[in-house]
Amino acid sequence: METPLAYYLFVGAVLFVSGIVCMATKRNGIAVLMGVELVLNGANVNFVAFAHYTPLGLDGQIVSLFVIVLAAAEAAVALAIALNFYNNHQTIDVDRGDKLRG
Amino acid sequence: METGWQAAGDLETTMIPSLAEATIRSFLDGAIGNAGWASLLAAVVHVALVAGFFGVPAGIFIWAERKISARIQDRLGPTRVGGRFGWLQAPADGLKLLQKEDLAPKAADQILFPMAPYIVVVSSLAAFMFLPFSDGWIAVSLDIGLYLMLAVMSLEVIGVILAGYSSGSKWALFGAMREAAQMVSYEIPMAICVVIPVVAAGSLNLNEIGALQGGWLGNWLIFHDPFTFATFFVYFVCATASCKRAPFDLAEAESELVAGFLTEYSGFRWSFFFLAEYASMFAVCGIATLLFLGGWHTGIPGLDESVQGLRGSSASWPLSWLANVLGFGVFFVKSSLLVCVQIWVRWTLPRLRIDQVMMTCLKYLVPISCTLFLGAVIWPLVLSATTGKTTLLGEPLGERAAPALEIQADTTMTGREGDLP
Amino acid sequence: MTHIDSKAWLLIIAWLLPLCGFVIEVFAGYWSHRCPGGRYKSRTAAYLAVGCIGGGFLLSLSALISGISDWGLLEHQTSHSQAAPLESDNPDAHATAHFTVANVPHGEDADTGETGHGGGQKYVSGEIYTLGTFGKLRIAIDYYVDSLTLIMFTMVTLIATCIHVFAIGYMDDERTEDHTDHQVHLADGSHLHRPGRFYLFFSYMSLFCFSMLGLVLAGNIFMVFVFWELVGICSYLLIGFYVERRSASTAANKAFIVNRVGDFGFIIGLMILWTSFGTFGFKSYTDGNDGAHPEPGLFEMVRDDHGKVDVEKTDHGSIVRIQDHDDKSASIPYWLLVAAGLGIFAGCVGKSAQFPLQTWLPDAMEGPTPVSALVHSATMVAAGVYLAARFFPVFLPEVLLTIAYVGAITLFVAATIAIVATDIKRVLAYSTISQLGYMMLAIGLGGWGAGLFHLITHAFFKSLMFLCSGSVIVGCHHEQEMPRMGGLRKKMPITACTMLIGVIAICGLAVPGVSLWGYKIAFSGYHSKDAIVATAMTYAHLNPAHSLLFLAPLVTAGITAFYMFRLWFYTFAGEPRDQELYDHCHESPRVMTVPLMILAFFAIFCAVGGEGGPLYTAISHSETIPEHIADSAITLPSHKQIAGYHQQAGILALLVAAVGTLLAWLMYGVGRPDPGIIRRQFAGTHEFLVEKWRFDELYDAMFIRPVHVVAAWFSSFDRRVLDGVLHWFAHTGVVLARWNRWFDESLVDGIVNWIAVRVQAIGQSLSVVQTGRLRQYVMFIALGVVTLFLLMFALFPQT
Amino acid sequence: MSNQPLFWIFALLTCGGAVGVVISQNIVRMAFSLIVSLGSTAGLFFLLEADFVGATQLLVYVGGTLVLLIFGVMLTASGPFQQIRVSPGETFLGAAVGLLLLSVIAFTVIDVEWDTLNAARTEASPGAESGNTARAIGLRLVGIPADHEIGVHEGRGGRTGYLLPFEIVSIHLLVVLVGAAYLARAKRRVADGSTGGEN
Repeated sequence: METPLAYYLFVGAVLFVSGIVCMATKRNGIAVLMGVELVLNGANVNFVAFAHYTPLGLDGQIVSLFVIVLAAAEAAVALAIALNFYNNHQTIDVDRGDKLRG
Repeated sequence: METGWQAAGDLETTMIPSLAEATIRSFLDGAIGNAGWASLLAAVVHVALVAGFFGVPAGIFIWAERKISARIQDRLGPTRVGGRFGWLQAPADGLKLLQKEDLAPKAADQILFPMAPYIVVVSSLAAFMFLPFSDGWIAVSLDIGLYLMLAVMSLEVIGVILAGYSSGSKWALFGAMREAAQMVSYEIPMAICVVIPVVAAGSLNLNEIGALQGGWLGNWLIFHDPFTFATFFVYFVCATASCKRAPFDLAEAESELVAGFLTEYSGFRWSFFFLAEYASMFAVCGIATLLFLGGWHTGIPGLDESVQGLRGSSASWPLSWLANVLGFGVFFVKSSLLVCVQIWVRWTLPRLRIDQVMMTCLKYLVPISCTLFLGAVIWPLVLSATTGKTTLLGEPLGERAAPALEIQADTTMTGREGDLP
Repeated sequence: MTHIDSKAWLLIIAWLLPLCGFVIEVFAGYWSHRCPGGRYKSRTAAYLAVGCIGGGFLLSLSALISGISDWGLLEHQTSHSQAAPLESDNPDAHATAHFTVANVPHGEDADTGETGHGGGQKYVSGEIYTLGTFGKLRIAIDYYVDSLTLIMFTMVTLIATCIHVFAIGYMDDERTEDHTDHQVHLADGSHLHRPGRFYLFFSYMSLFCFSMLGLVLAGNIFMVFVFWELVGICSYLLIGFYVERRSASTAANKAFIVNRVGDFGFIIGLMILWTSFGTFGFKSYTDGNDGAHPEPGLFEMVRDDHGKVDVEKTDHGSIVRIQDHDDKSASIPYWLLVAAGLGIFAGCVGKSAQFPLQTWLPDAMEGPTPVSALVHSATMVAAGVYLAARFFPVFLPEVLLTIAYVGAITLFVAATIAIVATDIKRVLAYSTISQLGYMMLAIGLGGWGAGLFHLITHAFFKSLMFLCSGSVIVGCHHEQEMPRMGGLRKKMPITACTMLIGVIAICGLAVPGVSLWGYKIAFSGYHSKDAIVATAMTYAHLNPAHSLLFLAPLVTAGITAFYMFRLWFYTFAGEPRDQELYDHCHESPRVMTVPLMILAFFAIFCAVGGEGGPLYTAISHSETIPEHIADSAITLPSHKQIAGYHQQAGILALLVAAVGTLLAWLMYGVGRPDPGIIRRQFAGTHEFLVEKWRFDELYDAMFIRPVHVVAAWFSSFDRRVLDGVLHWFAHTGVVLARWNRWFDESLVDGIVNWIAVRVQAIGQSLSVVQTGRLRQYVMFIALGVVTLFLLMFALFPQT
Repeated sequence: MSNQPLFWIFALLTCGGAVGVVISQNIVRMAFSLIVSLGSTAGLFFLLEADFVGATQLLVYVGGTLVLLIFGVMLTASGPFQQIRVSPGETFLGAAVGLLLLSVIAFTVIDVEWDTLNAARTEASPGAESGNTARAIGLRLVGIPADHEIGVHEGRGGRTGYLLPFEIVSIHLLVVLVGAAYLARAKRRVADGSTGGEN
C-alpha cells in the first residue's frame, strides 16, 4: 500500500509551521534564517509530493529545484545582511534592529 | 571496446538501476521466496559489503602510510606486528584504540560531541554506496550517482565542524573553521573538474562512465582531449585538499592548533575520524580512477575485450563474476596507486599557510578549472568541424547520449509516449 | 556662392585673417601668455596679430597688383592723358581754354565717364553670404572691389602692420603679471596694480583691422553700417584701454556717444535709401549672376552711365527719376535724396570728427599711441571720408556744398586750436581733424580724386608722426607735454628725423621749380594738398559766391605749417627745458624705429608724380564724375579746369606754407618774437583757442544742461505721478493680500491642518503596530493567515 | 515494494528535526537539527521518486546550512555557548499561534478528497516508477519536454520548457553572489606599520 498524499502534506505543514514559529520566537538572526529555510522546505515537500501524486509530473520537481536554488541565493544575501547587521550592532539579536531608520 | 560499446549501447540492459542489487536480490528472492524479506536481506548484504570495502582499504592505507612514510624518512616502519611487514599493525592500532576510555571534556556539548564522529564516518561510508568497484558491482546504481556521491561526501565536513565546535576548545574551533572554509572553497573547482569528464562521457552514472572507457588506453577519459588531461591533475589537487591531506591539512595543523578539531577526541571516536579520512581518500581516488583512468579496465586492447566478452555471456554467472573480480583488482590497484601518491605528497611537501591554501583555490584553481571546462566543451566541436571526429585517440564516447536524445526528440515531435529511462 | 573674382577672394581672406587672430587671441590669449615661472608674458599674441595683418597686407598687395594688371589702373584714362599735362609749360593756355568751356561743363569728361564704364567694368561685386531675406529687404554680406577698395586695403593693412610692429615695442610694459599704472591714483595714494593686458591690446587691434577691412570691402550700405559700428566699438575699447584712468573711460564714452549723434543721421539716411530704392547694394553684382539681369545698385539708380541725375520738375516740387529700375516711373523727391545724402554725411561727420562733432577726437588721445596712430589718424577717422567718397554718386550738389562748408570750417577751427595745444598728441589730433576737413572739402568741391589722394598720403605721414610721438612718449617715460621737452633730436635722432619728414610732408613743402627725372622734389603731402587747393581755387573761380572755400584751405595751409613746425621745434630742437626728463630720455628700440622708417619712406614717396603719378591714377579709375544738374546753382570744376589752376595754386600754397614754417622757426626755433609775449598780448584769443573754441562749453549749455533740466522734470513726474499710482496699486495689493492671508490662515489652513491632524492621529495609533520587530511581524502574518482561513470557513462554508 | 516504514522513519526525523530547531536554544544544535530535518526531507524526496531533487537538496541545502552553521558560530562567538533567550510569554504565544496555524492547515489537508487525484494519477502514468528523473529534468530545463505525462496534455502545447526561468535563475544567482560578496566585503582599516607584512 502506498503512503497517502495527505501524510506528506502533513509533514510539509509541520515543517512550515515550525519555520514560522522559529521565525516568530527566535531572537537570533541566524535562527530566523533557519526558520525561513524550514518554511521553504515545507513548501518543497508539498511540491514534490504533488508532483508524484498528481498529473503535475516533473513540473513540481522543477519548481522545487528553483525553490532550492532561490533559497540558496536568499541565504547568501540574508547572511550578508546579517554580517552587516553584526558589524553595526555587534550582535545578531534581531530585536535590536527595530530602529526603522538608517 | 566493441563489446563495451555494445553493452553500453543496449540501453535497456545497462540502464537498469542497480545491477548488483538485481543479482543479489534475485538470488535471495529465489532462496527465500518472500520479496520483502529478500530486499531487506539484500540491503543488509550490500551494507556489509560496502562496509567491508570501506574498512579494509582504510586499514591497508593506514599501514601503507606508516610504511611509506618510514621509507621516505629512511626508516623501516612497523616490522613486528603480524609478521614480516607489520601487516597487522592497523588492526592492532584499532584494537588499542577500542580499549581506550571514552573521554569527553566538561566544556563539550554533550549531545554533539559524541555524535560528530558518526556523522563523519557515516557520510564517508555512504559515499561508497555509489562507487562501482567493477562493472555492475555497485550498491546503488543511479543516473545521478556521481552527483549524489559528491553531495554525500560533502556532508563529512558538517561532522568536522560539529566536532570542532562541540569540543569547547579554541584549537578545535579554529581547526573546524579552517576546515569549513577550505572545504567550501575547494568544492567549487572540484565539482567543475568532475563535470568535465561527465561532459565528455555524457552521463552522471558512474557505472556507465566506467563501462565507456573499455577497449584500450586511448579510450580513457584522461586521454580524451588535452583539457581532460589537465583536468585530472587539477582534480587530484582539489581532491587532496578536500580530504584534508597534506599539504592542505590546515584543520589539524599540529604545529599551530595542537591537533585541530581532533584535539579533544581520543580512543574509538578518534579512530572513526582516522578511518573516515583514509576511506574518503580511497573514495576520491576511486572517482578519479573511474572518471579519468578507465575504471576497472586494464587499458590493454586485447585483454579488455576478452574480459568484456566474459561479462557479456551473462548466462554463466561464474565467468562474468570472475571477470568482475579481475576488474575489481584493476580498479583497486589504480585507486591504491593514487592513494599512494597522496601519501607520497604528504611526506614530501611542507604544509601551506591557510591564506596560501585559500589563494591557491580561489585565485588559481577556480579560474583554471573554468577555463578547462570551457576548453573541454569547445574541443569536440572544433575537432569535429576540422577532422570529422570528436576525439583524437579513442573512439568517440560522447555519442552515447545522441540516440537517446533523438528518441526523445521523436517523442516530443509526435506526441507519442516513449519508453524512456 | 558661385563665382568670386580672384581679387575679391584675396581681399576676403585678408579681411578674415584678423578675425581669426582676434578669436584666438581673445579666447586663448590669457593662457598662452603665461610663461612657466617667469613674470613676463610671451609675445605670442603680438606675433599672431602681426602675422594676421601682415598676411592681410601681402594678400591685399597681390590683389592690388592683380587689379593693376586686370584693369590697367596705372594707365591714364584716355582723355586724361591728353587733357591733363600736369606740369605743362603753358598753364595759361590751358586755363583760358577751359574757361571757355565752363558754360558747357564736362563735355569731355562725360565721355571719360563713359569710357570708364564702357571700357570694361572696373569693379567686381558679388555676394559672400545671404544673411536673410525679409520680403523685399535682402541683407547680405557683399563685396565691392574697385581700385579705391584695393588701395584702401593695401594702405590700411600696410599701416596697420607697421603700427602692430611698433606696438610690440610700445606696449612692452604691459607684458607682465603686475603692471603699475602710474596715472591712476588710488585712495591710499598708491598706484594701481593690475595684470598686463598685452594680449588684450592685440586682440582689440585685430578686431579693429577686421572691422575696418570689412567696412572697406562692404558691398552694401547696410554692411557698411554694421562694420561702421564695429569700428566704433573697437575705438571705444581702445580709447578706454586704460579703463582705470578716469580720463580714458570718459573719453571712450564721449567718443561713443558723439558718434551716436552722427550715426543717428546715418540711420535716417539708410531708411530713406531703402524705402525709396529698395536696396542697400552699391552696384549690381558682376559675380554670381549667371547671365541674369543684375539687380541694380544705388549708384546705378541715382545716376545713369554718364553720371547724369534725371531731375524733373513737377507740381509738388522736383523729383529724381530712379534709373535702371523695373518700374520706369519710379522716382524720389529731390529733397528726400538731399536728406538721405545729408544723413549719410552726418555719419561721416561723426566718424571723421568734422565740425560740429569734432570734440571727441582730441580726447581719444587717451588711448595708447599706436591706437591713436592707427585708429584716430590713419584709418578709422578716414572711414568717414571713405564713405563720403564712396557715396559720392548719391550726393546732390546741395549736399556737396554742405560737405564743403563743413570741411572748410573744420579745417580752420582745428588748425587754430592746434596752434595753442601743448600736448604733443593733441596737436597731432587737431592736425588730423584739420586734414580730414581738407579731404571733406575736396570731396564737397567735386575734387573726388584729390580728397582721396590726400586721404592716402595723410594716412601715411600722420601715422608716421603719431608713431614718432609715441616713440617720444616712450622715450620720455610717458611725458606728453611739449613744454617739458626740447632738444630731443640729440637723444633720439631717428625719431627726430622721421618726424621731420612727416612734418615736411604735412606742411606740403617742396623745392619749387626744380624737378628730378621729371618728378618734383616734394613729399607726398605737397602733391595731395596742392590738388585740393587747386580744386578749391577752381571752384572759387567757377562759383565766386563761395570764395571762402578757397581762402580757408589756403590760410590753413600756412597755419598747418606753423603748428607742425612749432611741434617739431618744441620737441626736438633747441635746448632741453627739463633736464631731468632729458637725461632719462632714450631712443626707442629697433622694433619701434623700423616701422617709423618704413612709414617715412611711404610718406616721402607714396604720392610720387603727383596727379600724374600711379597712386592718383589708380584712384581716379574709381571716380564717378557727376554731370551738371540743370538748375543747380553750383558748377563743379572739371579735371581740365583744375589742371589749369594747378600751377597757381601750387605756388600759393607753397608760399603760405613757407610763411608758416618761417614763422614757426622764428618763434620756436629762434625764439624771437617770444611766443610768451604774443600769448600775453592775445590773451583772450589764446584762451579761446585753448578752450577749443569753447565747443565743449557750448555743447554743455546747448544739450547737456537742457537734457538735465528735462530729465529732472521727468524725474519729478515719475516720482509724483507714476510713483503715486504705483504706490496706490501696491497699497491696494497689500490690503487685498492681508484679507487673503486671513482667509488662507483661518479657512484653508484650518481644513488642511484638520486633515493633517486626523491623519497624524490615525498614524500615531497605527504606529504602535510598527515596532520594527521582525518576530512580531511574522506573528502578525501567521495570525493574519489564520484569521483569513477562519473567516473563509465562516463566510463560505462548504464551497 | 512497500515504503511505509521508510516513510515513517524519514517523516519522524523530518518533523523531529524541525521541532528541534524550534525548541533548541543553542544555535549549533539548531543547525544540527536543521540538517537532520533537511536530510530526512531529502530521504522523503527519494521516496517520492525525485532523485535529482533529493540529491540537490543534500548538496545545496546542506551546503547552505553549513554556511549558516559557520555564521552561527562566528557571530555568536563572543561567548562559547551564547544564547539569546526570549521571554516565556512570547514563547507561549508563538507556540499557540503555531498550533493554530498547524491545525488550520491540517484541517485543510484532511478536508480535501485526495483520492480522486490519486486515481487520476494512476490512470495517467502507469510507468513513472523510476526515480531517474535527472535527464528528463535536464531536458525540461533546456526546453525539451521529455516528460510524457506533460508532453501530451492538451492545452499545454508540445514545447513546454523551463529554459527562460532557468536562465533567469542562473543570472539571478550570479547577481546575488556578487551582491552578497559586496555586502559582506571586509571594511578595510588603514593598516598601521606593525601589520604591514605579507597576507
